[in-house]
Amino acid sequence: MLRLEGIRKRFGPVEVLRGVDLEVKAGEIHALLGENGAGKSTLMKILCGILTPTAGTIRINGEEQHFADYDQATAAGIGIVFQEFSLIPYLTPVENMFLAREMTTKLGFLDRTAMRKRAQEILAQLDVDLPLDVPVRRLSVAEQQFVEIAKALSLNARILVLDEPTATLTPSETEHLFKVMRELRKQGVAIIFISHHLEEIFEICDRITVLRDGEFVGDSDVADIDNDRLVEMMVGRRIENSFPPKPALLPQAKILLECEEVQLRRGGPISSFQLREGEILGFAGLVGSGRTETALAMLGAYPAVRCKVKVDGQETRFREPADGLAHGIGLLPENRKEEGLITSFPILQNISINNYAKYRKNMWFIDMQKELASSEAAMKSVRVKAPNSHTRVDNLSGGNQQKVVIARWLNHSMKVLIFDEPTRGIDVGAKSEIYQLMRDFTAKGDAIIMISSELPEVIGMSDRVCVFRSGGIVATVEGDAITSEGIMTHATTGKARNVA
Amino acid sequence: MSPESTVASPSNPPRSVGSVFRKIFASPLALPLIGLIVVSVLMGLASDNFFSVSNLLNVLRQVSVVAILAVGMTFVILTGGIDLSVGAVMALAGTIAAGLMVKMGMPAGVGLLAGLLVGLGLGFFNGVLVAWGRMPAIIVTLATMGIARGLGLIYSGGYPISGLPSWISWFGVGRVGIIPVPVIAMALIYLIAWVLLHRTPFGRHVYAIGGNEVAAKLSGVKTERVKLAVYVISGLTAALAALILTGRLMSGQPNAGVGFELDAIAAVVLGGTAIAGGRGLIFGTLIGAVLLGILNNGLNLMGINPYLQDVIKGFIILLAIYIGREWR
Amino acid sequence: MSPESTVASPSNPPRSVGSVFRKIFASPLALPLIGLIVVSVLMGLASDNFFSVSNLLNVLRQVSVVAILAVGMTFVILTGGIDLSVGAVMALAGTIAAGLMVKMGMPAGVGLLAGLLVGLGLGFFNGVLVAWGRMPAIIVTLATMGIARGLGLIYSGGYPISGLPSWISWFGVGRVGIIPVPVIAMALIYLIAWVLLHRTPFGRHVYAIGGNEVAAKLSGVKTERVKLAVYVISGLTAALAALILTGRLMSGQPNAGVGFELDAIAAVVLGGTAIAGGRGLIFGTLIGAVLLGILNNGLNLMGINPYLQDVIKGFIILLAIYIGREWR
Amino acid sequence: AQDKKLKIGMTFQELNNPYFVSMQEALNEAAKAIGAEVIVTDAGHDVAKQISDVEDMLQQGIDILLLNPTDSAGIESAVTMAKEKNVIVVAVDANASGPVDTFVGSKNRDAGYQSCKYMAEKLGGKGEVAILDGIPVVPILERVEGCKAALGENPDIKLVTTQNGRQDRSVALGVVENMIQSYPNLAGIFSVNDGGAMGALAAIEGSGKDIKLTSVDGAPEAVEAITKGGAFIETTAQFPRDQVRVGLALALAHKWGARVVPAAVPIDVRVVDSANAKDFSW
Ligand SMILES: Nc1ncnc2c1ncn2[C@@H]1O[C@H](COP(=O)(O)OP(=O)(O)OP(=O)(O)O)[C@@H](O)[C@H]1O
Ligand SMILES: Nc1ncnc2c1ncn2[C@@H]1O[C@H](COP(=O)(O)OP(=O)(O)OP(=O)(O)O)[C@@H](O)[C@H]1O
Ligand SMILES: [Mg+2]
Ligand SMILES: [Mg+2]
Repeated sequence: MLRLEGIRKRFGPVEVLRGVDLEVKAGEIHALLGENGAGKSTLMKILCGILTPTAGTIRINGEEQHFADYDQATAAGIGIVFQEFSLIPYLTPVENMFLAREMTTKLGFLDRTAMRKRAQEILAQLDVDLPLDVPVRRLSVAEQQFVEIAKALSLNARILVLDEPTATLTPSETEHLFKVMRELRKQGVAIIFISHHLEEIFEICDRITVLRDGEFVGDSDVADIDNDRLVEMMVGRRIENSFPPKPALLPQAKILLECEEVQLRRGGPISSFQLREGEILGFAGLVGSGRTETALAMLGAYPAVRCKVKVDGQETRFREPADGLAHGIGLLPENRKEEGLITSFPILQNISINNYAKYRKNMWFIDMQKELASSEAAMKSVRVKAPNSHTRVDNLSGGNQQKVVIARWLNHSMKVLIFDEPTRGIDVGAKSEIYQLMRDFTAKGDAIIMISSELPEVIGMSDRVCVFRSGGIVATVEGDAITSEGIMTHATTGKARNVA
Repeated sequence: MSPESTVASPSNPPRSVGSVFRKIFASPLALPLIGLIVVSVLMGLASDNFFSVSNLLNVLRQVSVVAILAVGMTFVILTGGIDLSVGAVMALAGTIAAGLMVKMGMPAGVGLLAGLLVGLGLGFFNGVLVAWGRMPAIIVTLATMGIARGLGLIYSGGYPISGLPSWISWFGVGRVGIIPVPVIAMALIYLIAWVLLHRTPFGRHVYAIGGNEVAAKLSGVKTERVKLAVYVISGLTAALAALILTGRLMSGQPNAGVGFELDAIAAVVLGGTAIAGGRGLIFGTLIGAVLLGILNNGLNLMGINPYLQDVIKGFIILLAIYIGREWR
Repeated sequence: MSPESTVASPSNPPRSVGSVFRKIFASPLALPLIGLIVVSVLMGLASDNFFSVSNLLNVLRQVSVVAILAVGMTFVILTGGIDLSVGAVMALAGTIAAGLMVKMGMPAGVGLLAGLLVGLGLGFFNGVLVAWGRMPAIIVTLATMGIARGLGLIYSGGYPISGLPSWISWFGVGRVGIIPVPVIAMALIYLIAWVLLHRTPFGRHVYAIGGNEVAAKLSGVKTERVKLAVYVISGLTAALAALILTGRLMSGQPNAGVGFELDAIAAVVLGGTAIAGGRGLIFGTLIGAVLLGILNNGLNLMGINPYLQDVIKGFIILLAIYIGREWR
Repeated sequence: AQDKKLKIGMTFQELNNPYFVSMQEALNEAAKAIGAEVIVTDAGHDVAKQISDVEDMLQQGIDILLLNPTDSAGIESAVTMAKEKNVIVVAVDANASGPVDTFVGSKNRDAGYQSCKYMAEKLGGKGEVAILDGIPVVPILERVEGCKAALGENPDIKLVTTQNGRQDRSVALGVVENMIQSYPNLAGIFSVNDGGAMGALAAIEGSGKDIKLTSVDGAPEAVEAITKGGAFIETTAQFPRDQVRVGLALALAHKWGARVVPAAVPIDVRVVDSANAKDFSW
């Protein structure tokens, strides 16, 4: 149905795609795989007419196509859900879904009832229940993700591209998405699916194509390949057990950070937890269970009703993240583009932005040599794929952007790091390196709070896990009790709350 | 913008009397409206004449010119742009229209048409440079402001152009029943603007561009065309304002409307529209313009020292924005 | 902002003559500089007097006031804000300083100090409202503009305040060697600003806030304080500009500097700073200010009709921005 | 500047006001008659720009500077600079501080006085009146002073308010509309210039009230309105063309070496009302 042949793309001096082929059949779910920066998103943008290839051809049903813009691609039956959200924050889901293809009455006015009806149909088809009258910025990330998908489907796309849709979803939501994808496959839609979660590939995909450094490495039926082989194709080497071993927890470990009485909303649950030196404390729960808000509230970046924090036994009040920084507590936000990166800065300054105490010279000035050396070391330690440290971050692939923000914090001498979805969008190879770096960090006696929606990651990395439900911690599990059943039970018992 | 501002909202509000009230209060119009009411009451207490029908109509008539300029400005600001040229474009349109009628002896219709074309033309010029030229709106329209003022002075030789046919004054001082014509014109223009913004795809696209231009473009919005259109609309409303101003002054004034762009911007922002674009309501702008007009009128009525008026006006604007800032 | 405009930056530039040239050309300063050179050459061709040393120093001296205002404006715009009050703050600072010396007979030092405090105070006022009050900068500083003008007029009763000690004129018309004092002051202020922006953490934070305020805040930048600081800096440079202006005018002028805020903004944007913040260079602003000064001076030297000057200036600004727009 | 053609520079406080435009016209005619070159600049009410304009003219090597200062005190350094270059400086319409050779200007206090005296007479010496003020520069402030003096001679006339119309027709219109709302018994308005008066006239006509309006300048539009009859009853005319002619003549006298040129030449003003408006023009 769809054939891409010999696609090449260069940005200035850098060639990021070097002759990639891709063939997708109708009614097939085709995985596109590769490390961060391999060129997956770029290839998809070319398919959708957003970028023009330097060379190569696109054929749909045998016919060669040249898309000048996204409009022409959608006319040819292509729909895409971008890696970075492309919703208008202040418009409602319905308005977003029909943006630029509004239904109108004969007089040219908006036909709002018709659009609403059609939106409800599509959402019903997806089996998703969303509030339709609030601006999308008030929806949870998962809800926004489904709006994106519904928007792509509203085009009656025959070829649907999903660029890392599951990166922001919890397992149950992912499951839900898969149900939808299977349904679409039945209807003969060709789906190109990008994900760094390999188990998902085996669960849902029919075929795979692997890219490495902008080159076509190979393709295969999923049935003919196993996990190790897949990783080898992507990374070019074998990756052993991806989670580093958990060290034994010292019973007499000092308490670095203690949170007593966090209440997010008036009348909401009150939670408390302790963070001990040398440990990784996982925050698990469904999307919207309040993990991110609790973390932000501790740092004074979210107006909680109540929030009592003790650092090293001393009661402390953080009014803003800068106060946390002063006490050695740093936050890796969950949304790198909006909350993490200074997009106008090169990599170098993104890493050094909050660390000038370390590069001070003559009291007030920046020691630029030290800044460069130290930041480049940090950049290397997380393996950011970029020409050099002066590269602008908005030219990086999604995963590499995430690594830059991680490097910022690892380069700091922090006592406590709060990592919110640290491996979102990170490829398998780099993931295990980041896990290792996290363990190296805690090995020095420092501690990490890891908020994650990936259950295997929570289980594999956490020494203890706080499980959140509807705005507060409902249970803290430890040691052998950290199992997926255990966590999921705590996260969902009582009023089961499924966003999607 | 800040992390705190992203608080969960009530989804699917339950219907009850309290909630209807809450819903009114939750409308972005609520705070500008409260500001308007508070200021009006203060003015009414301070000056007996304030609440007379004749004075309220007087305020509305005075407000009409800036309020009409502010319609175009609202469109522009909703897309995340700004138009500093509106005052100068208005002056040029009025001058050319008057000049054609008086100096060149053309029929009045030709003059009025030429005035409209001047507005459209300069709006088009701004729009092309901002949309396709990708130049910052603030500087493009600043340059246009200088150009339009210069052209007006060249055309008129620095003299105001008077001697217009007397029926032109109908646009400025005429009445239908007791309602002044400028007030009717203003109401009509606001209605049309509301329909455009909330009942047509074009309006959606205006909001979308202000919300996230890249995303809007990716979704297939013809962002350049929409941006062009908002500047053209702004030029058009400037020309319509010129018509009313010409009727009020009965002459073409190349130096009229100095600083009106700032008043129009203030009206838009007081009305709750985010200066970064994407959010705001056209009737908020009307409220903002009336609020400014009431301030001018009330302080005048009280006979406050004119120097002190500027100071008081500044503080009241700050207060109004402070109260309403949650919506921004 | 568009996807295409994000071109890769040169990776590890190889050292060669061509590449050095390319590197100069790739600097964001290149285009404003080219604009400056082109306009200068044009002016030189059109007027014999243009390239004399005395005229060039003359231009720099004329430019100094706006150029100094534009320093503070650059800081503010880099954070994504704007300061419309600079002209009015300058006027008020000069008026108060002169008033204290002349009307109240205070020592000159007290007067000058009071002028600086006025600038700092109003900058602080703006900064607090923008940073902690979370109010839009454009409207806060617009209100401050009205307040400052009103206060100046109230204080002076509308009359300019003259009768200053004659040595004050040194700040405006004095020379060190052949270099006018205002030019030296301007150079010093630009140097300090450059050091602040590019050699201190504070400068990095200014750029970071303009680039992504939320991210800067979450990573531990005290965004409120930094924002406060840039408005205070803007108030301070306005007060310094007032000192030079007072020296030039030998009087406190409550009406001085009307519209200077727009000139300062034009200088900043002509110099290549993005109006949305996050990108720009302080020396670009200097180039922008000089470019504006050369336009005024050259058009005067050519004896162009003053009305036409506005028009020509508008078009040249547009041209300069158009050429330089890639950097925005 | 090889040929010894006389260069005359004139800097105006503003050039979008018929008053100054007619000065400029008179200057051009006169200069043509004597074969001199003219350079004109427009300060737009900005002293700093006016100083720059003068500096630029000095770069061009002018011989005579006709200075219409937007602010008397502020322009001093420009005067000094011009004198350092041996340029003859004649202030026109408003005086300037510093070593000005000669000042030629209207009797502004007189103008205000006569306008308000005329109004007081027409009001029969009683009633509420208002002043429509303008940009605070010396000539304007003097007119207000003169007006207040004339009004003060009439104990039954009450000055109820002074508001600022910024000498701008559109601003004045709104301000006067508000005045009329707040002082329903208003019987007279004095505007500091004809620009503001035209706005006031529109407001008065719009209100349909019987309010008498006087002003200063003698601008063509104002004269026309007075001829027509109606609310606008008087403007105390100045003679902008004559100011320039006299100023240029005195400058030339200096140039030719005259030593006893008067330091100040006050130019008379004249009451223009419906009786003599037909025959008056600048
Ligand atoms: N506009 C651009 N200019 C320069 N380089 C770019 C640009 N866009 C992408 N690149 C580069 O192209 C390469 C491929 O990026 P792409 O986003 O396609 O990666 P990806 O495979 O989607 O990675 P990820 O898994 O991290 O999302 C990266 O090295 C990136 O830095
Ligand atoms: N921008 C926002 N505006 C309003 N409400 C929001 C916003 N983002 C999230 N919420 C709501 O706040 C609640 C908690 O969200 P939060 O992001 O803290 O959850 P979380 O447990 O961290 O989930 P995750 O990080 O997986 O999205 C949810 O009900 C969610 O719908
Ligand atoms: Mg990608
Ligand atoms: Mg979260």
